[in-house]
Amino acid sequence: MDDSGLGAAGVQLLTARGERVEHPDFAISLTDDELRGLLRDMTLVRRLDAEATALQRQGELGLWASCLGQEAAQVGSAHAMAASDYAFPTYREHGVSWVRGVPPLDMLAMLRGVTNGGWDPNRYRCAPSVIVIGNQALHAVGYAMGIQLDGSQDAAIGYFGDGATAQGDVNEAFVFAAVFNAPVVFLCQNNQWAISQPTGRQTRTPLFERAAGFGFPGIRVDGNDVLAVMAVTRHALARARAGEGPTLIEAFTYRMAAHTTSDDPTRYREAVELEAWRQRDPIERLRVHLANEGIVDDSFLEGLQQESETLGELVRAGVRSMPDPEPGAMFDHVYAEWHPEIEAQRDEVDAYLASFVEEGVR
Amino acid sequence: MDDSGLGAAGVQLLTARGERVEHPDFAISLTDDELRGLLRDMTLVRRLDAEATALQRQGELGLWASCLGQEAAQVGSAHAMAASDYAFPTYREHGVSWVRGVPPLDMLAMLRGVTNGGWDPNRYRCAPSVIVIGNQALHAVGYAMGIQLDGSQDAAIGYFGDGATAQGDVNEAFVFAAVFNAPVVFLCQNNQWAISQPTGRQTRTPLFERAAGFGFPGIRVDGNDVLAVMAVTRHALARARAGEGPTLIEAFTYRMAAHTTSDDPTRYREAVELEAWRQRDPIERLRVHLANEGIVDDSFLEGLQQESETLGELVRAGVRSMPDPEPGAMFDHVYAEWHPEIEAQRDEVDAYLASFVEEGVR
Amino acid sequence: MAGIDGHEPVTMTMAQALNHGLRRALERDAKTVLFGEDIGRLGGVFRVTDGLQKDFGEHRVIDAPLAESGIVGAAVGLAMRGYRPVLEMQFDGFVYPAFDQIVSQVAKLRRRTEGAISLPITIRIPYGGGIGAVEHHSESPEAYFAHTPGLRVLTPSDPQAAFDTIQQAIASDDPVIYLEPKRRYWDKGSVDASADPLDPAMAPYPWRARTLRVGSDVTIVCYGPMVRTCLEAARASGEVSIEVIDLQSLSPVDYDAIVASVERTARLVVVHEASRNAGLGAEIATRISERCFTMLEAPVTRVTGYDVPYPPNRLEEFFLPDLDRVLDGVDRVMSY
Amino acid sequence: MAGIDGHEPVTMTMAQALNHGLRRALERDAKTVLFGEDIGRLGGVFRVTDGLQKDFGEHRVIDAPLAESGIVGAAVGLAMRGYRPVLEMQFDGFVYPAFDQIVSQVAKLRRRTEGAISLPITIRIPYGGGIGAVEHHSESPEAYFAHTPGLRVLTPSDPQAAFDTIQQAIASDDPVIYLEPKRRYWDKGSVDASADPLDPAMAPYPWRARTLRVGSDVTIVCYGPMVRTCLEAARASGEVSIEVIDLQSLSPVDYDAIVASVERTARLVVVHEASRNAGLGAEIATRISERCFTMLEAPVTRVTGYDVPYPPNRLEEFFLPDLDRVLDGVDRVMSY
Ligand SMILES: Cc1ncc(C[n+]2csc(CCOP(=O)(O)OP(=O)(O)O)c2C)c(N)n1
Ligand SMILES: Cc1ncc(C[n+]2csc(CCOP(=O)(O)OP(=O)(O)O)c2C)c(N)n1
Ligand SMILES: [Mg+2]
Ligand SMILES: [Mg+2]
Repeated sequence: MDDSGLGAAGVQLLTARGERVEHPDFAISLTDDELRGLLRDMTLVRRLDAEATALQRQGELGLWASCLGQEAAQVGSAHAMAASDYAFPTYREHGVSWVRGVPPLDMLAMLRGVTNGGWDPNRYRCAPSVIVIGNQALHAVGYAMGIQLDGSQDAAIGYFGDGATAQGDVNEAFVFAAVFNAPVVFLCQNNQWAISQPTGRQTRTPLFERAAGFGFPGIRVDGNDVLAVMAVTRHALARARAGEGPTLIEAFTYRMAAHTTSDDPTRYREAVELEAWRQRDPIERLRVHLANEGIVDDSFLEGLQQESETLGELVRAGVRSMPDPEPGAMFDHVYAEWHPEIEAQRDEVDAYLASFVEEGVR
Repeated sequence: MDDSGLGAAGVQLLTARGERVEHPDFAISLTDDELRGLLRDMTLVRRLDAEATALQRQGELGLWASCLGQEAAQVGSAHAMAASDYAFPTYREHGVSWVRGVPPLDMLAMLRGVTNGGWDPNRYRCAPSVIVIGNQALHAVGYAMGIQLDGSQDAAIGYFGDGATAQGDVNEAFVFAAVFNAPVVFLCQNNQWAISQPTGRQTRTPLFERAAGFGFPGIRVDGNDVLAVMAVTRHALARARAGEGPTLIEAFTYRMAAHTTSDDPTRYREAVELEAWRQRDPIERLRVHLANEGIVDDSFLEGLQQESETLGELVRAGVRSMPDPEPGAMFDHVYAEWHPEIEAQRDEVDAYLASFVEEGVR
Repeated sequence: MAGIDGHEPVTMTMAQALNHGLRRALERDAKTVLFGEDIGRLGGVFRVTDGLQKDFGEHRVIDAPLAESGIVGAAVGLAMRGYRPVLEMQFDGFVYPAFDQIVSQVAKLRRRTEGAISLPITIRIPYGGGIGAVEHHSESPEAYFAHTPGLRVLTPSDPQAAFDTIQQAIASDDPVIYLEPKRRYWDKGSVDASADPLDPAMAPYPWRARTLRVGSDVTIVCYGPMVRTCLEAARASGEVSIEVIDLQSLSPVDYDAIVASVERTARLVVVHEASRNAGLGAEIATRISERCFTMLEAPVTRVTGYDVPYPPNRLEEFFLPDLDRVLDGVDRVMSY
Repeated sequence: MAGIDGHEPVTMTMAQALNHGLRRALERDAKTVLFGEDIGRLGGVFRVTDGLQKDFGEHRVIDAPLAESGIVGAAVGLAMRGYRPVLEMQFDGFVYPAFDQIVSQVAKLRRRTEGAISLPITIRIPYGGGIGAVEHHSESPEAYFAHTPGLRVLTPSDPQAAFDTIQQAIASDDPVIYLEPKRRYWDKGSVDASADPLDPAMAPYPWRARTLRVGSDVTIVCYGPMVRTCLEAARASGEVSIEVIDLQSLSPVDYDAIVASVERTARLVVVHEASRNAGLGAEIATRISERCFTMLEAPVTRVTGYDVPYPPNRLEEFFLPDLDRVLDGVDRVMSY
């Protein structure tokens, strides 16, 4: 477990070298198909991420927040969810929205600048990504309170980062979740950085330890180990469904890329750190494991490679041809009901733009 | 210790029956004068509190938030402070401002409605009482960061209630204090109620346990035991001065009165609870102890009684004759520097009021 | 409170009218839940929710931990799960910890999801001064919310309006900041509960202003706590004939109603308790100056609180517009 | 950046000018500390604090945990201990978690303590749109702060103003919301550092508007990011002679400067990016309509953002006033 940087408390089922290990409290047994599915999802998410990064460089996207290195934490936790559970992601959880079934172009639309959302949250039971750090933790709790009021067996997962744990909202989410015993899982991806700040600027203790003081369990898991993340999240979701309340999961992982495409991490972190984490790559370790076990072979991997290419092409072509919304779209859906000012301003813009057409200027 | 309702973790040095007990980690040794001083301060604070409550009923004060029952927590912690330390109280810490030397009429001025403050904070090193729940916890931390930047040996105490622990600001204060290792003590008076809500609506665990997850010690103390509160606060302040960072103290006590004079606690709590806590009265137990030890005698107690009467009279007369500010005072001190709008509006009010004088109407 | 469900109008306070309105909303829709600090056994510090937890249960009338951002943030999640949360902020000065959730989430989530998610959240806030309270208990934050696209802002001025509009606010699929003029909580008025305030015929009602007094010389636009003051001023004014319009909806504002009045009076006074600078009065003055430019006989005059923090209560009578100050404003537009 | 301390003006971007201004403030007063997210090694996401931690140390330029209420609340305590905190909010949309501390404490503590405690806190906020950013990164929150008594609000429009006014803001014993027009960070201009912006002769400067272009037909009042746009529009306008006033101070506003101009032009257009409803433009229009009632040839016209959440960036060109929309506003007041 030493190679994970996790500390003794961290749950691991697959070492960085791809060896399957057992844990006294957390077991998982997956079919070969399920295991291949995890590898496939992580691989495709990584490809999507790379493609989006490239598209941003080409000026096709305004920004991209890469999830490189965090695929296991995201794909593993999302795979633990039932279809009727609800995810509350941040801007970085592409692996979560992918597993929830959000179409890749819908995931990119916000970064393309054609919408502030991108998909129908209720269809995929995946909320739009929240940018204001910490806000969504409370949404997840409120949603879970609703589940409870419904007497349903669903659960909610609120995602956030290590930096977010400093925010009032996240701590209030802990308070509310505990007091109402809400069926919610807090999935904190500790990717070691909040832009330029190491986790040590947000906390003096391992983050998972924060939970006990609020009255619910906290668990640290190797966030680069998809099996462990899935096992631990399943366990936490089962607790939620059983009426045992919230759990905080600290998925110990690493942000391999810059914070976003606007960021320059060479200003604040050392290349050697990145190198150490490259040795703990979440995808490679699963590939090695599955290859060793004979669960994947070259033809599967080639097929996956092919599928990645296809996804890349689809994303490239799709983003490039994504139409800009009409100017009037900014007035749509601001209110559900009639609003005279909105209508008047919409007319104002229409008339103003029409005046150019008449003059043949635009 | 059973009689305190404290639980095994609570520090106690004086039982509810006034028996002196020892604690393995916390000792205190006070001179007879100091002990009499504690009894005197608690007694006078209680009198001030009763007088203010009566004045409110007579319509002389707009409101009063009684500290009845919390005298030990307040007087004991404030007595642990050095003169150069700085206190950040809420609206209920009359015992703290009293010990800091704030003149009683200054303490009542805000409730009289003649000011939103009442005293010069820097003179007594006691901030104005903060009403927005939790705000002042961050002020205490920031002040402590300043102490640290100065390289001084001072410390700050941030006071708040059990209800306040649910607020984002208090939790952010924990984060900042831990990360900067600030010389601050968080003194939470768990008086069992936040208006009508029992502590269980704010937390599922004993509040002192909250601290560990943020990376600093939390201690529960019998908040009705002035010796224990003083010992524990001294210890925490010593840690702060020694560069060991923050401490959370949960002073386990009880709000004997209504939340404020506007409140009606019969709507939400049972008389029997109040009765149980009456048995744990903080003043009576110290009086019994000091009488048993021969540290106070009847003449001392009679003198104290006399002093209480004098204080009561002073407060009554002082409040009744407290002058209303001039209308123009609302424009004073809004800004430190010249502000044309404020000056214009001040002139507007002056002219408007003068017009009545001319017309002889007002 | 017999008769509230019958056809006889009943006299009650605004606090009672709100209580009845909330009760109706709870009865109407099982997804309506009340959430706030001390709203259960205590019935709220103003007793507006008195008895509702007892009658509807702890899962319909939910006491919250002491954290306003938490309350509003959790309400967003409840709304996403299909609930219709009605929140209580204990006082005006305590809504600010929730400002981020209100501005960044409540106001924007519907637009963000292109209508896929509605947020039928009502945020009740007792607001304004005049009750001799301590600091943070007398704020008038309406301009902050009116300036925030995506929110609606309502304020009732009498028991009937309170009974009707609280139900309309809750039924609205938009988030509504519902400002309750706290010093009018104890004012009594007749409440006719026989008409259904959700009747489509009444539906646009809460976004419409009400002309409460007809006059020919000056129009006064006011809302919430100032309505009674302005009506009293209008009655007290001997020579000048004053028309009084109660906005009810502060965002959007029913400008057609104001314009129609100013077309007759040619003079406008806007009255509010909130500070003047960048307050709602400025917007109203600007809009009417635009639409009635050639008609106005005098600049639109504002009678408002000053640009200082709300003063200690012994000074509040000088801060708050009262009958005399309203009439002084009327004098100014008449003698311009 | 040689020569910044000499007597030769130097050409630099606004971000660089702010960096130099902060540097001067750090040199001038050992009690000045910078506090914010990612302001140290990273130099802030806009590099405004670039190099300052290296040169002044980690105790003068302090990286904060990710919590804005914490940053502002701690700054209140630092100020009470005698420090002069200069805070950075990373983007406009992230100041709202600190709104409570700003409105309830920063704005009110001096008045509360009757002057015993001053809060010389400067809150720097990169604001406004036009950089193709994602949601919450293009907000214009100035009206919220202008409506809050106890705060001052400043915004520079070019590098020289940035260099001067950031120092004046920091030196002020009042809390200042210092709004940095982020899309102008990269605009270059000449900065003359030879005059001391704290010279008493310049002292009231930051609360004064600047007339940047003299004209006779219409006055345009603008500030921050819109100043360049309005100057371009004024230059592009063939027939109409346009006067351009840069407010600089949004609270208080230098109305004398506007009135003096409108007395000559009789026409006023106010331009801002922020949403229109209850925005700053309304206050300016109202005040000028009051003071210039008989002089105005046309109602004051506003050219502003719309009353919708800031749109996704592919639409921002339609939301933001540009040269054409400013000229359209000018046309409207000219042809009224
Ligand atoms: C309230 C708020 N403040 C600041 C920001 C700017 N910001 C965006 S991401 C980020 C760091 C977040 O760190 P973490 O929570 O660890 O998540 P990560 O980006 O590492 O996934 C910051 C400061 C924001 N989005 N919201
Ligand atoms: C932000 C905020 N929300 C609500 C209130 C109203 N309020 C005043 S005191 C109080 C209860 C506080 O409880 P606690 O923190 O336990 O302190 P106590 O009054 O018991 O001393 C509430 C809800 C407030 N002052 N501030
Ligand atoms: Mg992170
Ligand atoms: Mg309490």
